[in-house]
Amino acid sequence: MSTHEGDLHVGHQFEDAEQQLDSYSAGMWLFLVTEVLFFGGLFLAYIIYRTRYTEAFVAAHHELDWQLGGLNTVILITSSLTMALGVRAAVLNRMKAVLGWLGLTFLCAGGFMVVKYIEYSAKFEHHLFPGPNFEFHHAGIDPGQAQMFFNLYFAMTGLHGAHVLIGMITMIILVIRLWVMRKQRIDFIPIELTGLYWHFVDLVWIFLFPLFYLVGGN
Amino acid sequence: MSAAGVATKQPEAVNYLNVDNSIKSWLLTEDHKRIGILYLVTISLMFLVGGIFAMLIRLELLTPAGDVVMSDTYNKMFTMHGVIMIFFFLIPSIPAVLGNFCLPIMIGARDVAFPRLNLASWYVFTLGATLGVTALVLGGVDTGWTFYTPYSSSFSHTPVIIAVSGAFVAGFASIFTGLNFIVTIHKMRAPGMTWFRLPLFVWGQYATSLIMVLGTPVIAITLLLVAVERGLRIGVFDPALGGDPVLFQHLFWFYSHPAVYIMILPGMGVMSELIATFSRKRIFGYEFVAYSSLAIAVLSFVVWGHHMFVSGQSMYLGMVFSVLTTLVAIPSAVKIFNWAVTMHKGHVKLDSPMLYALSFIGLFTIGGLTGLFLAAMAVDIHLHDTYFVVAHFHYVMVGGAIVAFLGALHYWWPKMTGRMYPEPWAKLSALIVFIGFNLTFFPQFILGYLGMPRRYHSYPDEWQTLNVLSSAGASILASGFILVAVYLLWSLRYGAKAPANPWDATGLEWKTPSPPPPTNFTQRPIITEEAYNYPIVLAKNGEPDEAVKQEEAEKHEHA
Amino acid sequence: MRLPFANIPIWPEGASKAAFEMDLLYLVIVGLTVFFCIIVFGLVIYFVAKYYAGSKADRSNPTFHNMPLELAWSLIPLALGLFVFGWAAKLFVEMQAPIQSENALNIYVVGKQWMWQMQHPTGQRENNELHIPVGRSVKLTLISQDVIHSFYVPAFRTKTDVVPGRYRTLWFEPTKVGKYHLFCAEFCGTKHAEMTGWVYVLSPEDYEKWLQDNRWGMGDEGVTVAQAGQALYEQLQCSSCHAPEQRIGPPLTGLYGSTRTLSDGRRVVADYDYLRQAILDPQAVTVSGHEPIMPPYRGQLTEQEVIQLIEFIKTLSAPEAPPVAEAEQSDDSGGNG
Amino acid sequence: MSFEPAKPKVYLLTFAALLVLTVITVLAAKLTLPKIPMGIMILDLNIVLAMAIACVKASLVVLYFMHFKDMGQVSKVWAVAGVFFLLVMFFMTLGDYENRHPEETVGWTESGPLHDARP
Repeated sequence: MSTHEGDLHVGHQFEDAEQQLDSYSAGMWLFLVTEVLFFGGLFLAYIIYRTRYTEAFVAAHHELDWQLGGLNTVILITSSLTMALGVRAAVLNRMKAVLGWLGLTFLCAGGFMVVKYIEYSAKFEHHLFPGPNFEFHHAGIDPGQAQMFFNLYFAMTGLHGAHVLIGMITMIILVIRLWVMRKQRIDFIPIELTGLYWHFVDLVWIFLFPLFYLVGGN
Repeated sequence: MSAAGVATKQPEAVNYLNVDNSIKSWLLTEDHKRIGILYLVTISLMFLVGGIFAMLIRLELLTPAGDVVMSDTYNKMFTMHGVIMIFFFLIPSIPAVLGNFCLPIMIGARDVAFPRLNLASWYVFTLGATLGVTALVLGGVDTGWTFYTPYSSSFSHTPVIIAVSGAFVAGFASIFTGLNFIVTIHKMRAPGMTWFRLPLFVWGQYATSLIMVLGTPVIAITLLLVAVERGLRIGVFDPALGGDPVLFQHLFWFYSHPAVYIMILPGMGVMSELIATFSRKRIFGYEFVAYSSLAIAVLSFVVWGHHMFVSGQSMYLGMVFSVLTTLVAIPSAVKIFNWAVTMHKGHVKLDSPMLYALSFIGLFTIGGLTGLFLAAMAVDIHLHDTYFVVAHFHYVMVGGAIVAFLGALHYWWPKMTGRMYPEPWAKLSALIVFIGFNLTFFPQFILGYLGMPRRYHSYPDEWQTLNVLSSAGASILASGFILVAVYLLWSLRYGAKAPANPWDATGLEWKTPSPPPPTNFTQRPIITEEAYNYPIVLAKNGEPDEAVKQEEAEKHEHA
Repeated sequence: MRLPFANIPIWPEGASKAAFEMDLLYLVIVGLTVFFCIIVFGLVIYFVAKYYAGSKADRSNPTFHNMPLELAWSLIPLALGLFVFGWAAKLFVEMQAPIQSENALNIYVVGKQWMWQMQHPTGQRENNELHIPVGRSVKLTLISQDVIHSFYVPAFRTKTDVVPGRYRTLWFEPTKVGKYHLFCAEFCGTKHAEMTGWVYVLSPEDYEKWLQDNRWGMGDEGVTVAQAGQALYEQLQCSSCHAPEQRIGPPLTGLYGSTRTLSDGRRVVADYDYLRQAILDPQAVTVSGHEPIMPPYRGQLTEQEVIQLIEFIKTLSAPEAPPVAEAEQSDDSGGNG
Repeated sequence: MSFEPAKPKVYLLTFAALLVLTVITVLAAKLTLPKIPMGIMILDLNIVLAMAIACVKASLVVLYFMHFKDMGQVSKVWAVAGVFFLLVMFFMTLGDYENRHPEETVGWTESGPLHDARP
């Protein structure tokens, strides 16, 4: 894309657009690395309790609806596709396409949150939210251990949901920014960075889905 | 800070300080130098608060009975001392103040890669510090800075959530700084500035950033889990909720042991600068010193279990951690010996930064070697959670990190403010700090082996003499710090104007005026020589060589 | 030990076998520390003095690299460090690995904010004080009722964290009659500094006398820990499911120390932690082939009562001469998963 | 590092592969694979399989959606370092839980080095 670089705004600290793009890209990847370790602490807790409270985890996961989880997986994968196509359009400087793909991605993200809301409210209704109101009756299962499953479920999907929300806010800001600067060449760096972030959000869900909805076994 | 423009009549060149004096220009600045100054102001305030607590602790321990304050108050005092000093002073001290100020200049860049993120980091840090102070105003937290569960999550009656959020938020400031430095060092180096021409301070900062970026997220999620466990009773650590409290210790120390190196690695970087400058000689074994920083950073991630030898952790895992901890001895020994040997055939000058550097070598040697006692599993059974540990980490944190910070502050003060500080007072302060520090903490090694547990509000009578010595030392140490603050502030207004290169040092930061212009350099530097390229003498006659002759000639001229 | 010229203690009393070994190792590391400090300080002072700017020292041909030298000061500290590691790890294993001597005196310790409760096998109880005989191995089984504590006796050079939710063991062999400090070394709240006490090491005769003088702790009939457990076993009507003729719960005889297969396929050794969980959260460790119907006792028993029950179950393991008289038939069953 | 975006076909193929793998994950969960006890933990092969599939999916996302090939050297090294330290954290901590009960594995019987057997 070197042909277009001259048109892009280059920050005062950078020598040229290439250095700027390199720096932003490296910065975003580093940020994603910190995110990996951020979620990592929770995954470690999951591994430890999953291996210690195996039966309770198997029993508790039947309370989750794997079909809704699967639906959300498909939604997020789709949004990753639309985001990738959006980034592509941005690099090729196709304004309408960018807006369209970003809009679709935003809709998918919204759909994901709606499904999440349905799931969460069902858990609250069935007293499956951990805490004093928690109730879990299943022969042979210690409710305390089942509660640990829901502790981790809410902690991990909640944190992931927060990331989806942040992604949605970022997309709104992106679209506004695009609109304000619609006369200029598209500055694709912010879109590219948002894309990386969004794929990471998808990636986390790819692990969360089998860990919570498909615990498997009997 | 605007004092720089007051004292002289002749028009001054535009520099980063006088370019715009409005409050707004400071609060919205994206200049890495100004952000460094903002950090300096914030952490100095936090150091003052943490220091007051330290003095109160030593006051209480003057007598064996818990008679000055209530035991709850004492518990809050040592907790707030630890939380403030570690999260709000030591971790940002050298990286965020001097790293921010010097690093871009040292690599010949106009700024860091992400100036706005840099400013955001200061705001986030200030928010975290504010939360920490809020917890203090609300009565203080009494968990110890380690926030061990289930005490912190289920039993304490103090505003733990606020203190934990403070540390959580400040963690993001740390991540932002680390991320910024890594990208800056990779992508923003001036032409010709190869990796092995980088000043060793930059290598130290790079290694530090590695820990900041890879470690901090883990403590963030851990503290978040503690807050959630406390607030919502959704937990993974409290045994009453089916959790395992030792898991908290694993997650906590996975960050908090490397965090020790966040504090000491930049200090080691500073040492390399000071020793080279004041010996007028290239650092001995540059590559070894550079790689040893990275080695320390990487090893720091695989030794955390040495904090947990008696916690109920598996004995075999303990052995793995113990042997890995022993490996840290290599890069540390490499650094110490290389610094010492750098002075060989150099021109050693004992200016105040060098006095701090020599203090550092002495104190860090003791601090590091006493670490061997604690890494040795059997001895740690006895020493764990005693004053021996307290003495050991103060030798590393105060004797290492803070002494290095003071050395660095004196070294770069002329560059940062454009003013010289009064050298005799600075030498005196270095001496007072050294004496006061040893008197404070050396008796604590003895107390530790005698068996005095840490975090004790009262203690058996027979240990009073050693505690009195320690408290006496603490007041000497405090007067040393106060002296530094007084003459540095004095110098802002009355200090002599600093030349561009007061120490006759190499390094890009000394090739630009003091204070530097807003964009650091008038034109982009191109680097053609190695770091620390001081003149080498080849004559064998034992006479003073060229450099010394030249210096003496200059002195005569001045006279 | 005190400094000769001032009333300053510099060395703690040592009163266990481990103390001597540890002091030796400690002194060796002190020696290494002093050795390296002398080298480093000596080098620094020498170089500063000799190469002070303006001095007439020979500065020709300075070196900046010296691979053999670099390797020497990397590898020598490493070798010494590994030597210290090996020695310390060996001593650690010797001190921490649990003793399985029949002759050891088993004492149960419960830590809670802010006191230590000791329970002797013969039933004597004491708070913040521990009376033990000299020259006999003492094995402590420790658990916390609330937060993490740490049981620390400097004179024995030993300590262990006392964690809620699981048993820890600590053992030592006192070698010297005397009165020694007991501390809580892990911060545990308001009165952490007051969670201290004394360990009294008595001569065997004095210990016997102490045991006799303190029978008050055992109630009228002289109840041992296991007997107290048996009383509890009957009071809680455990036998209504666990008595052999009921054929509901798994048999308790020979349970302690045996390997159990759980319904989720795990094979675990029925040790203290297992039995504690089996009583408090029985459904978490249902034994294969049994219905998970036992009610959990979490929150209904104190840690001391749990210990008493476990001690009772433990006596059922002994094939001959069970110390508790009648509930002791070999076909006695019960227990929980 | 200016990057050349891939053809839409690449993205669509990746998308299709991800969907297929999602279906495979769901089906794999129906299998009952053995559970291997390890210390106080249980290694469930179902979860191992599920994680293996998830890793393949994650690699597809990183390789194609996040166009790994255009990623700078720095990012590559750091991404690997991040995963490495994550695994260090996992395995060293799990090593603790794996070996928590020393009673079962070692123990001094009648005469240990610090303990004399007495009648």
